[in-house]
Amino acid sequence: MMTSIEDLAARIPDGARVALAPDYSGVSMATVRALIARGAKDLHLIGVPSVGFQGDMLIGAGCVATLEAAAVTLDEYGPAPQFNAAIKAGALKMIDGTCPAIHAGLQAAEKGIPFMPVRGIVGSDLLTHRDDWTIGHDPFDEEDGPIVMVKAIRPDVTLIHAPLADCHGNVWIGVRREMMLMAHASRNTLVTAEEIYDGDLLADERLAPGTIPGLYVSGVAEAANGAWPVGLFGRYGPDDAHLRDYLQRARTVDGFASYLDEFVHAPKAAE
Amino acid sequence: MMTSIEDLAARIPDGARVALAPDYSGVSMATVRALIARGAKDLHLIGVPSVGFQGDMLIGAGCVATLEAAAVTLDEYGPAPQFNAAIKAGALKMIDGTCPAIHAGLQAAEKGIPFMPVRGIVGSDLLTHRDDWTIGHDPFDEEDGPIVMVKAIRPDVTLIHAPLADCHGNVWIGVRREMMLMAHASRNTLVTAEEIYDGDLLADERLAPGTIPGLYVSGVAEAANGAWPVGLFGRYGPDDAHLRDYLQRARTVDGFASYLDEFVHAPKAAE
Amino acid sequence: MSTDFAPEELLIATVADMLTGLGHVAVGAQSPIPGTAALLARARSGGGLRVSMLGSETHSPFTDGGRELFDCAAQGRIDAFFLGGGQIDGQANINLVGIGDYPETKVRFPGSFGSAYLYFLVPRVILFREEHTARVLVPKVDFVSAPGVSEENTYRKGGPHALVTGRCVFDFDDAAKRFRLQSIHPGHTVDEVREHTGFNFDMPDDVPETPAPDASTLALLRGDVAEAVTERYPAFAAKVFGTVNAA
Amino acid sequence: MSTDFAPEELLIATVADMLTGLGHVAVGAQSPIPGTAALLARARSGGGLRVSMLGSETHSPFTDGGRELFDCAAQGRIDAFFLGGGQIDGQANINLVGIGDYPETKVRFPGSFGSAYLYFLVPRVILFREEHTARVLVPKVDFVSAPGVSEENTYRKGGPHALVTGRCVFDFDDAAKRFRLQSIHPGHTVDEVREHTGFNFDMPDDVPETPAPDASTLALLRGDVAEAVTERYPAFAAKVFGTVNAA
Repeated sequence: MMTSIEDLAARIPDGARVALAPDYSGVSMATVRALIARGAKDLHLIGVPSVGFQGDMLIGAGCVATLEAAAVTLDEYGPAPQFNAAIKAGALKMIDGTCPAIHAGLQAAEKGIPFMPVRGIVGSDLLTHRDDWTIGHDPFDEEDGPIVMVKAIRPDVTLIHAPLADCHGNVWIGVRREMMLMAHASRNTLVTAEEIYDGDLLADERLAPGTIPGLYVSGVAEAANGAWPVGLFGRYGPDDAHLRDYLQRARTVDGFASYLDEFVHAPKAAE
Repeated sequence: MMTSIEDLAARIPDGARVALAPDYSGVSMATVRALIARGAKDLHLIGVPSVGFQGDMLIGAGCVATLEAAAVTLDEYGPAPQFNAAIKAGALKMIDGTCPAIHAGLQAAEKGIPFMPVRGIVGSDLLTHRDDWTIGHDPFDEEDGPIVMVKAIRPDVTLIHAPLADCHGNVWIGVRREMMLMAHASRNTLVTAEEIYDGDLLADERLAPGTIPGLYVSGVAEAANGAWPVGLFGRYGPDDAHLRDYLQRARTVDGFASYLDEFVHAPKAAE
Repeated sequence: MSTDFAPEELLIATVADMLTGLGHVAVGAQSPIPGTAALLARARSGGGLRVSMLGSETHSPFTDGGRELFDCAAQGRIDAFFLGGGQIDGQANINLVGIGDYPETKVRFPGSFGSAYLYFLVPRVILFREEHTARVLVPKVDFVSAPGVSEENTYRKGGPHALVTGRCVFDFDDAAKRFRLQSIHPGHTVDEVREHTGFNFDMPDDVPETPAPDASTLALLRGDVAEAVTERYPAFAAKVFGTVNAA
Repeated sequence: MSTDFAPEELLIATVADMLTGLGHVAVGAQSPIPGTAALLARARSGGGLRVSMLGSETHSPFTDGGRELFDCAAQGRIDAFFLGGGQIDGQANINLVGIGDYPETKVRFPGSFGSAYLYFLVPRVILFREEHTARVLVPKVDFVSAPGVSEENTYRKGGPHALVTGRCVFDFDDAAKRFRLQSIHPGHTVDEVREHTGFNFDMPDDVPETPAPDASTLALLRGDVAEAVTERYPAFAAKVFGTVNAA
């Protein structure tokens, strides 16, 4: 169960469908850097429901073929530069969704059902571009209008960062339960944790309710500050100066390359 | 928000669809006694997914018109005597279900969708007797076989007992999250709590993940030992001698009446 | 008198008035003015209004992960929400995806978020976009993230209530399926609104001025509300109210 | 030799053998023998087998409420489960609802629980019913809580693997859709099994005896496993192993 960050990155194969949490949840930037360092290719990222810096970096580094999300957002830092550049260059297949449909697709996978009805969406142009969404009807009320059905979303891997994990693979995520859903819906879940908890998270009645059982988890690596430069809920905020520097550099090809050199390749080479 | 057990019972009107937790979860026996004392009638109980002693007592006391559940079980104590007597007498409409279909129906209500697909069930005689279950198909795979669709289950009231609640209506249920689903799916949630927590349960990062937000809760009453004679997870076990006495008495009409006199009507009259 | 308050304070007070009497208002990420308006409405409600701010660690009441806001809306437990748009058109369609012929967008926006859903399920959706230009308020959006109106047999419990911009307030007329100019902010004119609005809209003969916040509203706003908003939007609170986050 | 172990110990060892090599076994409520068998299989697996016991506060790995077991099974994460039945018939249909013409049942059982679902989704479902009588093992159940076999186009990832009773072990033959007598417990006979079984079944010419648990199995069972089972089933553990719950 316990392994290294590099091993986690090695266990996300090229072409894998990888579920990622948004920046306000648990973001394993440590593993994202290791994925870039190993030259991951053709990933299909699934933002649950959006992606932030990790998406922008992976896209810029050429690791991503497809991105499925309700949004790509760096929140107050403004538009995502490498995402926008890739869209402009036609270098990225974007599957635009909406938050509740992504949650519903994952819940369908969680329940092992092929699809799930979702409210709203009818009349949105999103629907026209999705062959994994369709219009159906309530079988109990013929009079009822159209209802959208979304196909189950079953990621190969969920990659997240959490405040605590134990050696049994139990992972404490507190109230950030989109990560619970992701773990249930995915074949494998790989986790970096701020701290390794000495004991069994499921044995503490106050920790267990916020814990993903080890049953769903296939690898855990310790990574203090593993969400940096993004923040981790309840632990630390984003590194504002670093992110502004990233934003500045990521506007150009050379600037982005210099960022990767400094923060991805150089630390790796120095090991 | 804070009120009395009698007021909770008064806020469950005759004919209400009431969701109840199983005996290993959070059972508000204190309110069940108050419901019997106030002479509640025509209740439609929904076991999530089964009911135990509270169901047997309410049925025996004549409070129940309809019971929807995957099972009625007193676990190791044996068959539920008043339930069995009511079935034999044709005095109870029983809607037989299966655990995951009850959860799915509540999840449909939680999501505001009219129905939810559920695996399995095809070929079970349960299906023949349910007009709120039907067979459908996966719209994304015409080749796929039949799949059962269950109609949303939206209870009027969820009635539960929990270890902790605060004055904002936040209710700590730990890992017993069927009660979270019940609260989300129901119009109102009424709660007795072992203890009133002095503070805000949502403000503690270790308590919040196991907490039903006050948003869903319409009334809380303090009830120390409120699950008695049934147990409460993590707090106390069942009162074995008392339950065996109940089982003995509940085999006969007179015995059951003497039980109610002693434990429901007499304490009420003594107030 | 119109110099006694900041433009943001007018917008906050205007939006807050639209929340009077409601039970639960949710506010999305990156919404300092709607968020502050919700907190102001809460302060005036005497405990009657619940405010859920996404991305806030102290104002979020949710414990079921990212899906809970959406489930909660579908349960009918959220009375008002705010949406914006890179483009908004005269039928209240909103575009959060991009300009140009999708998927080959010339300008890409972040994405639709939950708009395609919440617009249908929250009874009172207030469109808020401070930038009031013909670039934003267009005759027809290039991509409908979420439609302003739906056919009659569509399950739709909510939709556009009003559009608040830096220049004016539009009401949305459900029957006519058009915006109607309700008031113009102090210092702005009908002609200016017309010039910077790409879609046609209705208007009364005499368009009133958006009411200025009164003294007690401003006092509340600059006191308790400013303090409450500082946790979530420190930069905004510092700029508008001069507050400093003690945390 | 057959007097060296209790009848329950034979059943436990027999069921445990059916769990060899699996990754995750779940055990429902009120299942002391299957539960003990799962704990024995876990003890022998060298950490390879995970056991989830419903209603146990120390052996349950679930944190998503009552639905998680079912979701987990549908995800393909549970390899074996146990079902019983007030009636079980020769096509492995099980009846947990009642005897008679439903809904006017003459004898009412507790209800179907999750059987109508788990029987389809868990690859190896072991039917366990200690009472082996013609009252239980019937030609055709009065009510099908969960069918033993399904039509070909049915989504079915699992089904009956074996039926273990107090007298014998039946395998289920998927192709023939019938039970086949696999072994008879020491002290019992084929004629006796035939007499007390209401349905027809196949059998080899020579029916072997159910293997007795060996010394190392009994040692493990009476040691660590007995201790582990005492938390969940104190009365059962005390009766079979003479253990006392220290808690």
